[in-house]
Amino acid sequence: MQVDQAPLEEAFEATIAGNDRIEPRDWMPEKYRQTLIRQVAQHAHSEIIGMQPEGNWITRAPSLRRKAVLLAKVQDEAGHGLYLYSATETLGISRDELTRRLIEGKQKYSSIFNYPTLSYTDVGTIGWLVDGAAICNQVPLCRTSYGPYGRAMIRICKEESFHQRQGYELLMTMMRGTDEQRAMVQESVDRFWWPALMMFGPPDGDSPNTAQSMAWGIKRHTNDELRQRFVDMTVPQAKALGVTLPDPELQWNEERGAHDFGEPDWDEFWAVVKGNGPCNAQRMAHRKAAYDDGAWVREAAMAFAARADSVGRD
Amino acid sequence: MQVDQAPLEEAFEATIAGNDRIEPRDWMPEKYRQTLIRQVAQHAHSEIIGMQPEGNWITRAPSLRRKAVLLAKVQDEAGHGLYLYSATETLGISRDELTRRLIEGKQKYSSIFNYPTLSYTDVGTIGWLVDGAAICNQVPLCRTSYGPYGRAMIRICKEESFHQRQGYELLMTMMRGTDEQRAMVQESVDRFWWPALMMFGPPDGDSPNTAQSMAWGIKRHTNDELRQRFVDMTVPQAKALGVTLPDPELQWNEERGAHDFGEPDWDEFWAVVKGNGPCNAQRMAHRKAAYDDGAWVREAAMAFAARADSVGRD
Amino acid sequence: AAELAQYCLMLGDDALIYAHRLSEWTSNAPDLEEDIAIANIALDLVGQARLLLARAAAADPSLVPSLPEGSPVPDEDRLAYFRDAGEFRNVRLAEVPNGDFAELVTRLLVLSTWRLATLQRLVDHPDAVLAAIAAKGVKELAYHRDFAGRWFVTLAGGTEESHRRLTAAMATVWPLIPELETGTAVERAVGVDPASVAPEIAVVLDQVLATAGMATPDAPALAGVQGRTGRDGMHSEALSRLLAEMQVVARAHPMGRW
Amino acid sequence: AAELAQYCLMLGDDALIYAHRLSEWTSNAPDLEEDIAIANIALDLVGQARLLLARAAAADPSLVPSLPEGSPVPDEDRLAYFRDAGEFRNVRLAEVPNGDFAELVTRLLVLSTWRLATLQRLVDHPDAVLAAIAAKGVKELAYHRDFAGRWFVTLAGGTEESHRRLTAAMATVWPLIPELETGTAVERAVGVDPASVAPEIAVVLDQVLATAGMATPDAPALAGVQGRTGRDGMHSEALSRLLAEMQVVARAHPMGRW
Repeated sequence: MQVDQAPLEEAFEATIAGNDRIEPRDWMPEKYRQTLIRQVAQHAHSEIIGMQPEGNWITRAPSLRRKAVLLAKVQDEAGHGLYLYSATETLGISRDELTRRLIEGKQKYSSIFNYPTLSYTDVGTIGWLVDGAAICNQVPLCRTSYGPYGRAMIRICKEESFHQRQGYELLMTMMRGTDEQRAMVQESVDRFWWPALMMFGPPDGDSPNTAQSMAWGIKRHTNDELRQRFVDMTVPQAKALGVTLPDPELQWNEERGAHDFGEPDWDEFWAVVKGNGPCNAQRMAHRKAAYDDGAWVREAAMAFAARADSVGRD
Repeated sequence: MQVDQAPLEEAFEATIAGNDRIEPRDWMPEKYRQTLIRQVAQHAHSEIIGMQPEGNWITRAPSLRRKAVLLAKVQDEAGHGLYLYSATETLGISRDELTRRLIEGKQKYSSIFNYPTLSYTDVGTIGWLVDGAAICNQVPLCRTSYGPYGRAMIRICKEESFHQRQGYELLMTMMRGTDEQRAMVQESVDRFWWPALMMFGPPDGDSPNTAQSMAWGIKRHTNDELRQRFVDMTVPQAKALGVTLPDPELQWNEERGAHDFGEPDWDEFWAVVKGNGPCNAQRMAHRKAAYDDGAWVREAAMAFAARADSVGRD
Repeated sequence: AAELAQYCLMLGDDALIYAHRLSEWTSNAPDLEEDIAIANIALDLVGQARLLLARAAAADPSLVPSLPEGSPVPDEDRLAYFRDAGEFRNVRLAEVPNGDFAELVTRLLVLSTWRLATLQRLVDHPDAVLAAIAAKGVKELAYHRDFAGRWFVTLAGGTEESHRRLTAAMATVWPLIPELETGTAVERAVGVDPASVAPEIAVVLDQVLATAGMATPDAPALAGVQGRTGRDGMHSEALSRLLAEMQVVARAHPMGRW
Repeated sequence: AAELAQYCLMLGDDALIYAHRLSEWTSNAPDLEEDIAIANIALDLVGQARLLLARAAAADPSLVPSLPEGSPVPDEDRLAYFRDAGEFRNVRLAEVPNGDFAELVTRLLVLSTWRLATLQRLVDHPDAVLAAIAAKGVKELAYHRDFAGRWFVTLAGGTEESHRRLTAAMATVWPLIPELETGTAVERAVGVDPASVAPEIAVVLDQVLATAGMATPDAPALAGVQGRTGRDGMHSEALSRLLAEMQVVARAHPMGRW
């Protein structure tokens, strides 16, 4: 029996047009739901996989203060993963199913986490550039059309910008340290600059989903708009820090009132997206091992809860 | 049907009395066989477990030369284990069965390997004191009454005395280094001196098996005789090295023409023998993990050999 | 003051070294909730370690390793990063390598029960700084113990597999308990005599074990070397490996700012 | 001379770093015979590393890290113990963490086939020292390859489990092969162009795989970072951890004698 969807669709479109939120109980087009599941899950997976590159340095943090800061940050990422999985669950899919899709390679996570962290400095650079880019991407998402996602983003953005300041502050402190430390900062920035620019996705011309996502209010700006915003925000920060950004084409364009900059290596981008980056296999193997190793614990907890439940009902 | 054992026993006793070798095909009393299995297996197990405390420092050896020396030494220990398991197999028991007895705690290994190695220096100290004590114990065993055991001991003793010189040379080199290195040598000697003395076993009065083993020519000297020999040999070496042995009672006794020395802590000795030393559980868990992890490889090799064999017979 | 410094070092090193083991769980826990909880516990312990090491340094500056003239490395980090294994004063239970989640739960149950009982008695310590650290720590430890206790009961009553693993974990942890209860002259002189908290720990553990339906393992103490254990600077082989990792970046930059 | 030094560093670092991974197997191999064989291979590679690092130091003393005045640490050890990860020139296949015995066999097969082919061509190198090192190494490598090849065939034709594990091992090792074959300007200028040995390696591996009845994995190359890989000093996350362990004692004693 076919229900007449026309009024439902009309209500949905009106909500979107009014910049109001769609809530879990509201009717929504199936493609909107699927697009959201894909996007929010990918965001959640990114938080979880993103724990690895920085987590790599927790046990080697060079001061107790930095160890505490880093532990707290990686913990926050787990927390973000948790909110985002919860938001995804409101779309009718379980966290366990989402984790399986991640592990089986059916859903993706942000490619930036497929680059290795090669020195402690990378913790600072990730905070500054990667969290910085993430914020540019995410601030507009606080106004995204799906309620639970937008509310999760508000909380996440607040914490991310705290992380970004901490990362920048680490680099700033190191720049006031030894020559060796300054060289480490520059080396790290050289490695992460281009991957950070790639975080905004392919050029608008190669981003087929952007238009629909913008129409639905899931996305608020194009990839290139956000990338430009990030560059303009970051250049003065780099200057204050005293590092060079590794792009000879980077310069202020008076006319545009914005920076011109070079083209990222899109072949590298697509290779990493397709699974062939330096750490894709390692990150997935790590996640899968943790998931598999934890299976007996999750089973024990379920068995225990089931028993307690049946006792409670007696 | 009872075979008349009298002539066999007579021949066995005559061989022992003549200081000749008993060979695998010769008749031997069952208790002699069992005593030998116990002793040779224990010796083999000691070589294998003994790979762990020194192996602990291979990846951290502070010079490439020392790394090569240590790798070669630990490899030699595996080789010794191999000869000794082969010697034990001539008594009618398989290496696999012996390994199982070790892992199940039914056969022992030298208690010295239940002490931890806490600095690279311990590699030198083990060479000097532990291999030194082992040599004192083992040189007489080259003349032991069971042929395969005696012959294995000849080869092993030659290599052990090479190891002992290498260990001593490492300590000597460190003593010519920094103050910190000299302190490390002293600290290590302080830790290993008493356990080395315990390697000769309990005082003769508490060693019930000694008499029978000596009668059978399996053992050639009592525990206390060997311990005295070791102390007399080691004191001048310690002096040449420039370290103090941690025993206030240690002094030359003109009358006896030998050193007097203090009593080891026999309570500690028995606790370690019973399995409660600082590393017993760790050593056994390591051995068991390696054995279990390797099971699929051994099975694959057997399956492959069986298949090759059946093809050969076709 | 020298004894107070030594005592703060003992409590600080317990926290620092066990926090390291806990932090190795990051991104490896059975589920996100546990990952977050374990990181939280590690974070609390790093916080306690910082305060305790700073107090130790203030009470006895001669303890603090010296670095090249002009090094900006603060005292807490000098103590954490520039001492060798033999200078650490933590109990061995804090340093032994991680096992599975059952081992985590069991070790955390024992260590947090012991530390909570100790800190509760230190709340009135004549040294106001130590007393304040203890007061803050008590709240944290109560949560750690609660987390461990709940999981202990869950694993005991979960599946056959979880019960088997918990039993195995107890067999590895229990031999290290006597070391916690033995105590040193320093602890008896300026801190809490571990022997005096042993009965309370026994009561708590008995209670948890009874709720979980687990039997107390009949395990002899893990021996030290010539009677010396962690508090005396005599550790397991694991500590020097742990420190090689923990200290590598800091030691490469004795003049570094972080 | 600077290029020759760089080249010796590449070959020396491959040997040094892979010897470290092999040495981690000590007391952990499936049986005594393999334990002995693996230690033997590690020993050969440590020997090669010593000669190659010494040659690198002699050819370009500016490569050798400086230590405090009067340090007795020899050049080979300064290069091994006092460089940071980014200064190592080994391929990443030498450094990635150990897996199971199938991974050992597969990695050793690939690395020894490649190194043997390379050293065979260096036997006539104009630098007499390098030529002599190569001549000695060729005999050693032939044994390494033989050991790996025999086990490869055995595991392939052993049990279902060993076949499954070997397949998995190949999936992790194969993506690192293209890096071996790419080569750098230095290799092309003063050594053996890896591209020129690639066909020979392919033939040998094809032969072993055919004998074993294993299919060549269809795996894309493991990417570097901005096109840079091990030879350029761009490594995996594993190398800095490996070095933290390998270098810890030596670095604690820059004036030490061993």
